[in-house]
Amino acid sequence: MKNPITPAEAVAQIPDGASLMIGGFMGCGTPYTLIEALVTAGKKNLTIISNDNDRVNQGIGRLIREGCVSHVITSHIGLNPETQKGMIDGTIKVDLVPQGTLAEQIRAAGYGLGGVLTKTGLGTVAAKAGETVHLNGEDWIYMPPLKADFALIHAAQADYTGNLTYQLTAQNFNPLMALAADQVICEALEFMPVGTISPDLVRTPGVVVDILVPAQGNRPIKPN
Amino acid sequence: MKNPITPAEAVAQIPDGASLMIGGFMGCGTPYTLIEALVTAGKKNLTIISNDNDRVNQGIGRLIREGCVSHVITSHIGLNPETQKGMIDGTIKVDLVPQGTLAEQIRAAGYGLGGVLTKTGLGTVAAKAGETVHLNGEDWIYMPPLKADFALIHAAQADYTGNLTYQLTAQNFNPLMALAADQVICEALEFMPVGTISPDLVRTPGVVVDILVPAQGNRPIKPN
Amino acid sequence: MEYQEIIQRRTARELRPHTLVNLGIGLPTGVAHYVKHEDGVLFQSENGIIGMGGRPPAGAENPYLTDAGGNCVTAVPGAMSLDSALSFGLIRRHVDTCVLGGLEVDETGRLANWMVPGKIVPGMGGAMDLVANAKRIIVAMQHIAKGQPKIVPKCTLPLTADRRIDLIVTDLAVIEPTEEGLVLREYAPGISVEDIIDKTSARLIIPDVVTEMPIAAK
Amino acid sequence: MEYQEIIQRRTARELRPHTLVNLGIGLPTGVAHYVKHEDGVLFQSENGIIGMGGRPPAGAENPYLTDAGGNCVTAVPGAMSLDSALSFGLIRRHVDTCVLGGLEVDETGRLANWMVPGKIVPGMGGAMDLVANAKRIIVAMQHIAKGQPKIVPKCTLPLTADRRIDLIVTDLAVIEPTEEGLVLREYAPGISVEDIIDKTSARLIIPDVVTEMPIAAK
Repeated sequence: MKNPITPAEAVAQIPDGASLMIGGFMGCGTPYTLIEALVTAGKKNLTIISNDNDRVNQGIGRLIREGCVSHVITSHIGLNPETQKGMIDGTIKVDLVPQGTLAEQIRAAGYGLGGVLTKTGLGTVAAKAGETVHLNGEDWIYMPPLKADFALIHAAQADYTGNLTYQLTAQNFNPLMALAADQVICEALEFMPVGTISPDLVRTPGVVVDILVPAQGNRPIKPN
Repeated sequence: MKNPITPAEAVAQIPDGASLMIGGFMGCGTPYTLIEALVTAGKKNLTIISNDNDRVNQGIGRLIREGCVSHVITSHIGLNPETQKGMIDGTIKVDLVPQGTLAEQIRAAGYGLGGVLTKTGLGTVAAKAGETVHLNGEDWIYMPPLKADFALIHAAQADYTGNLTYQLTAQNFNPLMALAADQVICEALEFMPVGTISPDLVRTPGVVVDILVPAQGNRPIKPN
Repeated sequence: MEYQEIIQRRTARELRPHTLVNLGIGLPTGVAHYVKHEDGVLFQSENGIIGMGGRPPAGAENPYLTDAGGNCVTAVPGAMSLDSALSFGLIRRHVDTCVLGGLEVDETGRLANWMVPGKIVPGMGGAMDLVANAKRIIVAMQHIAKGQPKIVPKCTLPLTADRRIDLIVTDLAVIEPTEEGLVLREYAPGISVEDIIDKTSARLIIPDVVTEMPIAAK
Repeated sequence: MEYQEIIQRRTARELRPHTLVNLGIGLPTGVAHYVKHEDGVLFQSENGIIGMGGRPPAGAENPYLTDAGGNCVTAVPGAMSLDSALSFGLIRRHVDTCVLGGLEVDETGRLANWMVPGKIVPGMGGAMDLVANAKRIIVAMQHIAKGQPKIVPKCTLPLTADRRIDLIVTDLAVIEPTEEGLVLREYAPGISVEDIIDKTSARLIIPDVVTEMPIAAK
């Protein structure tokens, strides 16, 4: 059994300078509650691995605005000019990765595989981030597995062993990240007794989830 | 809309000599109905890609018994001495692949990726089936993507667009194979009106399923 | 007719019944308005849904059902949710047609649409996966931006993929990139072939037959 | 006590609470009988379930819920179903302990358990993935088979993985493969250290303290 703890208690375990995977896609399935706790705790120098940087001062954008982040690995920062500015000014290191490749790099780490072989990015500047290899008679871009110290994810339901369900487009990177980090912290909208979620609905097994936190909702939290 | 057709009509599209992925794990989630239709149609010289060869004269074992198969790519034939005998006698070509690698090879084909990089099999005879590559500072066995002409799968429920659900351990290789073959033939235990299966329960999207067939059940079919 | 509507109406005719289609954010998203439900085109949104529908009525928005821009959408009957790995598995192997905007398309049919070095660095998002892998790529864009032709001899911006895209649909023309070069196929109503040549800095191949764009409702 | 029960009881004590454990088909499967529910050990079966329970009562078998041998099982509260890709993702990275049978274990701790060339070719199934990747590998087997020692100087059969396994539990002894070699840790009740040395063709390191196997219920 994992008794849910407060967001503040959960993020207290995260040191400055840690690498964090954060689930969600443009704010959908984003762990808003945990992000706000990171801001409140004044974390610094974080590396954030995520699909995008959300909008200015919203979701992951909160971490950018509050100066918590020194390095971002992501596929899209188009709706967050603050990250773009940080990239151009050199205050934030930004690694841009094609979205499908990013998903597979995270999966490879979580699944114990050696990395990704993809056609995506061949003949473009994205190829420089990886290594071009010739296998099975074809060229592929090889990208290594991507892991993190912590994964911060958002689930629709959790049982008290940490089994998780997601809803609709709030799945996205959450189940992949849950397997790819040393410590997994999950905020859930609803807590269910063990045995009441159908085994066919669980998408993340409780054995990989370390800490459960009640989510304050599934919408952006307004900064104080 | 895909109107279900008879098993005989479905397998009529499969020529002798075709490569077939067949879902199921030791008879669980096995398309028994389609297999019996292959036997009845007297198919020859098939290549079968599957987790195992089931038991003698049962499930995939029916195809072995009836002489439909010339080549097997699988992880386990321990409970089917007829396949083992065929392997030793040279009447059936048998490629044995570690189960997790087989799953990822099929997934790689279905997901448009260049293959699998795994530690499994390093330093064993299984390494000879692949290529040992050095990437990201480590040795990995590389195995190429594995596709097939047809996938024969079994689902618990289908809607009439071909969206599929599986139950419990009957999932196994079925959703992976559904993405990795040129033509996908699915037998389903139950047919549902479109829109009545929750989007979160569907595991295989209907767009990849070509043919639907009503399953005669989910237990071994006794030969006549 | 507004330029967006011309492009969207014409692009809609390219979508094949009962196939999976991915529409990029912005102008391409609007293509869905001109696709009839009975054609059975299924829209995939790379953030994790097959069977994306239009905007929900006010008050019926659910934060767990969004498009790739984070805006609330609906699901059609027969929809399916996906994680990002499966979503891009489908993109690399199973998406039939992808419609995206463009910054530049050149005479070899190469597309640049994801960054302007030193100026705009949005990131490629899913665009590189889509353009490198989807079966058919349609670039839906204005013919001219800020007075400058977007169909150019050679892309000056970083490429999205080293792949010849399949069709360019603009407010002035439909152009097909081929091995021989860019072939003009259609002109918009009221636009002459000379107008198009004039507003295209790339060399265009003009075949004997160039037809008027069919942009009425099907 | 039957030899199986000795091995199963002793092995059960090695499973850590609240971890994921994979039990091989055959003798290792029976280890589950000696694990208390309140320890929270979760059994994974590679065919696609976490939280596998025991056999169902007669009449309550469901063909959609089986173990890796195709036999009907039950699910404990909090179980989860998996496809084969996720199942082996967990095996490669998240399974804590795997218990398998063995044909041979040698002085370097290498295991051979999947084929006898020209005689038995069952295939490796999931064994190579498990032994190469799981955090902790316990080989649970009879000490002697058909009069021949199974703990040998060097494996003559094809290896399952090029990895030193973590513990050997037999009906006679508990032996820990280390960098220095095979260290005898425990003897079964009524068995002498000399008996064990006699029935082991590999060289054994005998430390000052060798204890009796604790095989009573915990």
